[in-house]
Amino acid sequence: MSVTPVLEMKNITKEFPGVKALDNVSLQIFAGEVMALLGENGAGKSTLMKILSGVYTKDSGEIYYKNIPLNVKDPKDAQNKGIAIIHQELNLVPELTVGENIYLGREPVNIYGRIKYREMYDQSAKYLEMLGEGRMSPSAKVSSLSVGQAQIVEIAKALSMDARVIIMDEPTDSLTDVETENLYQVIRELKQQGKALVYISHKLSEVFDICDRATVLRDGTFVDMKPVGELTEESIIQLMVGRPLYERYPKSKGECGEKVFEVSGLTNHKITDVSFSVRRGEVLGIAGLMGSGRSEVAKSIFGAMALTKGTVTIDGEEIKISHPSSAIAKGISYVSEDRKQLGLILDMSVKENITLPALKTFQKFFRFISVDEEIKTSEHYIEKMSIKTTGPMQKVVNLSGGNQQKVAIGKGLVTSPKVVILDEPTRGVDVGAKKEIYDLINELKENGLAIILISSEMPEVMGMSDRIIVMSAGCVAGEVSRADATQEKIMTLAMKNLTKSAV
Amino acid sequence: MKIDFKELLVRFRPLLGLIILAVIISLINPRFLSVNNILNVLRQTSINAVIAAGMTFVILTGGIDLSVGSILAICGAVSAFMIAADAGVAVTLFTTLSLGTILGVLAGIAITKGKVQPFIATLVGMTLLRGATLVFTDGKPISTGYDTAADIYAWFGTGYIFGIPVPVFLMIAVFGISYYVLKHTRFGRYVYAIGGNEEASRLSGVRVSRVKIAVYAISGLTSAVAGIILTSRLSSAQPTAGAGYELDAIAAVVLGGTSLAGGVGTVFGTLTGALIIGILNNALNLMNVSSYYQMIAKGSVILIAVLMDRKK
Amino acid sequence: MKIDFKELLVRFRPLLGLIILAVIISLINPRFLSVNNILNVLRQTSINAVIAAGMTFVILTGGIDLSVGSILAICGAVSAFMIAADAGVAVTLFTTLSLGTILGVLAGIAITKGKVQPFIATLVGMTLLRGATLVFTDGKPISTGYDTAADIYAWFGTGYIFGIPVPVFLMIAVFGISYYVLKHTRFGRYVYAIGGNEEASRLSGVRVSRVKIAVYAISGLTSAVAGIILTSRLSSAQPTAGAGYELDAIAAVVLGGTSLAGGVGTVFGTLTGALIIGILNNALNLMNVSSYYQMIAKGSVILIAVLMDRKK
Amino acid sequence: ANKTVGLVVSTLNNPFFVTLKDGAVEKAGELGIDLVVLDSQNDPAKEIANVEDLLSRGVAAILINPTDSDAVGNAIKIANRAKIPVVTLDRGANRGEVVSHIASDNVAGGKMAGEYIIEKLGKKGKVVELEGIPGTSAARDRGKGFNSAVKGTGVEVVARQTADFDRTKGLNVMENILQAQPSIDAVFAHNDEMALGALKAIQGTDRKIIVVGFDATDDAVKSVKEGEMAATVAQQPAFIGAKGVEIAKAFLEGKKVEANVPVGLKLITK
Ligand SMILES: Nc1ncnc2c1ncn2[C@@H]1O[C@H](COP(=O)(O)OP(=O)(O)OP(=O)(O)O)[C@@H](O)[C@H]1O
Ligand SMILES: Nc1ncnc2c1ncn2[C@@H]1O[C@H](COP(=O)(O)OP(=O)(O)OP(=O)(O)O)[C@@H](O)[C@H]1O
Ligand SMILES: [Mg+2]
Ligand SMILES: [Mg+2]
Repeated sequence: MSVTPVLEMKNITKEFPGVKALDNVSLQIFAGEVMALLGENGAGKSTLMKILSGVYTKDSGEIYYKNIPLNVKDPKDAQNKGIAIIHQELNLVPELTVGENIYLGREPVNIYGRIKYREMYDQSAKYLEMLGEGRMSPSAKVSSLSVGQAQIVEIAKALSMDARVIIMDEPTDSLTDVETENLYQVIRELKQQGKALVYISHKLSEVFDICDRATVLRDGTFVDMKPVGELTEESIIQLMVGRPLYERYPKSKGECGEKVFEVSGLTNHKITDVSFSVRRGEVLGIAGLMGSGRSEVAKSIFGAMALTKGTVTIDGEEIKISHPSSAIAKGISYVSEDRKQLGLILDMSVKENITLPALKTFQKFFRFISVDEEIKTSEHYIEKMSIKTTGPMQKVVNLSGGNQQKVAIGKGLVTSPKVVILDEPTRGVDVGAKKEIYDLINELKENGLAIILISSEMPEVMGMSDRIIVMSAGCVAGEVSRADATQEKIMTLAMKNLTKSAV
Repeated sequence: MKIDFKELLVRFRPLLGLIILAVIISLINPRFLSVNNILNVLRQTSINAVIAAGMTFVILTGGIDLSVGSILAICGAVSAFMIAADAGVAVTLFTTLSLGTILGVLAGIAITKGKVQPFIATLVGMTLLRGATLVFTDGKPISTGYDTAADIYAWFGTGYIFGIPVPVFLMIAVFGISYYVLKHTRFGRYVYAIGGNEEASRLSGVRVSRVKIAVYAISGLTSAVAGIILTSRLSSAQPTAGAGYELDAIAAVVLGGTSLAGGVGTVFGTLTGALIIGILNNALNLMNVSSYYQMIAKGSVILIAVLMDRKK
Repeated sequence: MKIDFKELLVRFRPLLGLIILAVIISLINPRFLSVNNILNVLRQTSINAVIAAGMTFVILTGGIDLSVGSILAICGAVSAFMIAADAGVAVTLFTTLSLGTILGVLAGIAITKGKVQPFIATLVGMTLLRGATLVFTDGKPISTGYDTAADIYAWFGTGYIFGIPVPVFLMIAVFGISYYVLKHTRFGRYVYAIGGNEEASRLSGVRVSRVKIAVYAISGLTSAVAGIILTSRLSSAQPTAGAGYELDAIAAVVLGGTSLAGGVGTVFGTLTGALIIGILNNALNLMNVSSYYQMIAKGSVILIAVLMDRKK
Repeated sequence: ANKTVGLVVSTLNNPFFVTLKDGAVEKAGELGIDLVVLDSQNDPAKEIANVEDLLSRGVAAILINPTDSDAVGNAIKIANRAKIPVVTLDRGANRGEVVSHIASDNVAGGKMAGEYIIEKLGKKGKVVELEGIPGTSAARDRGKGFNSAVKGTGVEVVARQTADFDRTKGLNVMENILQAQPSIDAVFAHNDEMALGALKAIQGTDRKIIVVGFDATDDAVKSVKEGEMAATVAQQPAFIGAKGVEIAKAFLEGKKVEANVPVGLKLITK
């Protein structure tokens, strides 16, 4: 283990209008090591890394590379100086191919300035192979990929830069365990090669799997830096939150009631013959690999995707859903996995986002929308989910990722639904907030809602669900109860259809 | 709630620009500030302002409407024809306003159901309707005639209520209603939401297609109102009326701080923008600036205004 | 790599539309297919096509350029003036092309550094430059004169190479180069990338501002080329030349399947789009369709073509 | 067999040229000639394309109402090369060969209007000139004639503004000028559309101002008869169109035709 850091950020301060995102923060990164960067949502992790990669400029502080002052002007400059970053939010050009995205800004050209496509695609294939995605074609358009696959492309892109410092901001956010394991493999290799890595994650187990040291931030300030060996999950949480947290997956004592929601034979070009039912006060988990069609099931139920066959029944009554608005009217709500594209209207305020699906209920005389009631309602959700915001009027775009996620969930509840579909509800959410969301799920359960929980985080599905169905290649591969659920059982089911037909 | 001065400044920057412009002009030419001239400017602005009010709805959803000038022309021609044919003022107004609305609805349908880009759908609308107007009028102006109905009709463009020109009243009414709808109703909120993120709006249960058709209908309606004001001001409808008005209306909307990407802006800003353009036209005439230099002056002022607005 | 027929069909749908159109027209009027008339159509299309080639770059980045007609006019005026003043053909061409490019660069700077929306920046450019052209020409056409230089200059618009009109050659050259640049160079990739996701491109290290300035420069350059062809065809530069050309160019780009949102489209499609418009103009003339109905016919065909293109 | 003759009109968005076309169409009907009418939309590039298309289509003669005397040159040369006779209407051509030119003189018309105003005002007073679309030949020539008439007299042009040949703009611009100029005695507008707009603006005040227009469109003539507008310069567009067709026919039949047919200008007053 080297003692002097390759790269050091000292006393970095950054202020946004109304928020001091970073206050005198320092960070050291070592060659051949992975530095975990930890902290609650909005602690300033991404901001710090965006400064290092030239996206933001710092207000004050210094950066040193091997003790030499380093000045990063813009993203291109950061690349030239050997700093690569995988951003928290996907940053790909959907209309370009996988290979073009990986090499965007660094295309290999011949002496006439002509792009060498062959070389570009061959190289891209190599990096995809390394990440266990050898099946993905480098000439496929990124718009045809699922979120998880796109994330792999982002990782491949960072790898292809052959940088000395690689920053990964929640890289496994939308990956399942298989891909995560592949990523670990790659990270180990990079360590071998003497690269320095920064790893941001809210999945604490990953810190112990792959990181060597951890730096913890809280509210934009530096808290501590320690070798991972000296840490436990509890002590990390203690550092992050400032108090201990018990029970990662709180068990609810609620009893399941009668069947309220049932789908049968749902079929379209993405899913085949999907049937299941949910009871009042039940959490039905849906597990599966990336691209297994879980989100498609949710969207099909919600009227956002056309069905060729199948029925949806709520309270024993078969209903016709042609548009999300009719789903909402029938008491179904859906919290999308992609809060940025599908969940939120970023330029609108927290208040306007939360009340949007239920605006009808805020109408008073002359169809006048009552702002007072809107504020009251949104403050209720802000408080209930501890959304870190300056108030209901703050624009969602200025919230940290985790807090945006909470707003998206609030939006799903405001219509007082009977059935809630949560698609990756804790994606990008810190441990504390996760706990709050789990508590919320339990509260909903006790209130008699039927909940469908789609999640790629195995412990989460297993910890929170009463029953789990597993999807594989667009079909329901099987069902396991909470008591029987083990990681192996679920994985076996998830892989079931893959051997028969390649996805 | 605490007042956010920065936010307030951003909000009223177009207004600030308007005030600065007015002060400079009145220093150069004191006649500018006479009551008569101010009413004059307001009356002249009314046509562009009314169109721009409808355009604001469209642009807020992230669309654009290039057909406003042609809708104005055909509505004007139809209304002049009907007045001249003694169809009665009420029937004429109703028919004309309906026509404008329906034409807007058709554009909206082409855009939502036909999935044609708004720029193209309304560009085609602009060409088609101009052709239709020329066919309808045979390329010649249609006079409203000289009877009582024509006089009553002329009131909408030339009359006064308490010393204030009727078109100015109409403009205020259009903006008052637009403000209320955008600010305080569900529909208004949806307009902003669609401009902000169409897909997320759909998933929040917003009937995106309906709202979009409605905004083009509104734009068609305001164009028809403008067509009535214009035809009534002249007691005659020109087949070439309204050519190029789309650019003035869009300029007013953008000068008012509304983003062409949609989602952000106010109808109040649009009114300010329309007034800036109206004042500019008036002032250049008052100062007798030669027509070649007028274009340069107008371009420069708009550029400065927009640049000021973009500065952080 | 396996061939994707669906993809191929989408790719060549504009071409298919063109072919269908040509077949229908030649059935109605066999004269349409005469060699002379085809050369005729190509020559007439060249001006719009050349402008549309540059416009394709701009639109691919998600921008728009409304100033092309005014750049054409001022470049035409300057080149006619220089030829008449015996500045020599080479010097004139160089100056004119540089002028167009520089004007494009200025628009690009206003858009990237000044953060003015492209629609507005180029709308202002359109007005300013039209004013400047009128001032420069004093509102009068400038004849290139009657000497040898004027004759050489006239060759660019009226001459032939191996029986093919020079403007057609120029058009082919512009499209050939554009195709290569967009398809095979880094710059071309960046144009698509910026249109697809500007923020992602920036974060990938693409110098977004530079690329954007370059596309407006290209659009200025092609407008200058079009200005030279036009002025040389007429041996005279009109102060009002090019008015409204931006809409034809944009229509050509969109008919060719390029999305106004940016990121998707080809310059080959644009050529097809320009030919559709050119053929339409020619055919309507050959068939003696009255000019009012021409607008209606043109609007309808464009609408049908776009609707066909939108269908899955 | 019927001969086909082409007519290329500078614009059909202006009543004056619509009347010119109507005159030609009517005459062609009488004489049994197929007339193909194309509209140049005030764009010389469209004009040259129109001529090319007519040649492609095959016509025996071309009547052309140029958008601009300079710019039409190459279009006429193309017709010359194809050995198709050309007759210019209303505006002449500075290049190329034409068998006949039929026109009333815009410069002379402007002068006529100017002289009328001078006389009406008793050689002293303040006038406003409303100009046509900047850069068009009609705007240039009419302005030139008018200004040559008033130059050196006691009649002063106090405001000179463009209203783009448009009635609405004529109204707005005149309203603004009325605010700026405390005393105005007369208005000369480059066409009747602007004159009628200006008239509306004046009618909104209680000021007495003479309005003189150009073109003698139906609306304008009616207005003159009603005693609203003072005068308008008539160019007899229908006659120009009809005469063009006659001359083309005569030429094709091998008869000798006049190279220059001046069409009288008439000042229409009450
Ligand atoms: N562009 C911005 N404008 C204003 N405030 C911002 C901006 N970006 C971030 N912030 C604020 O800065 C703080 C730190 O945000 P940052 O994204 O760095 O958090 P994070 O630690 O990455 O959180 P998460 O785990 O949720 O991703 C937050 O309070 C956030 O609201
Ligand atoms: N826009 C798209 N175009 C084409 N195919 C897509 C698109 N989005 C997703 N797919 C494909 O649809 C299938 C299901 O994807 P989806 O993202 O719904 O899966 P998922 O089970 O929800 O996985 P994830 O955990 O990644 O969300 C995959 O084969 C994916 O590649
Ligand atoms: Mg973050
Ligand atoms: Mg999913």
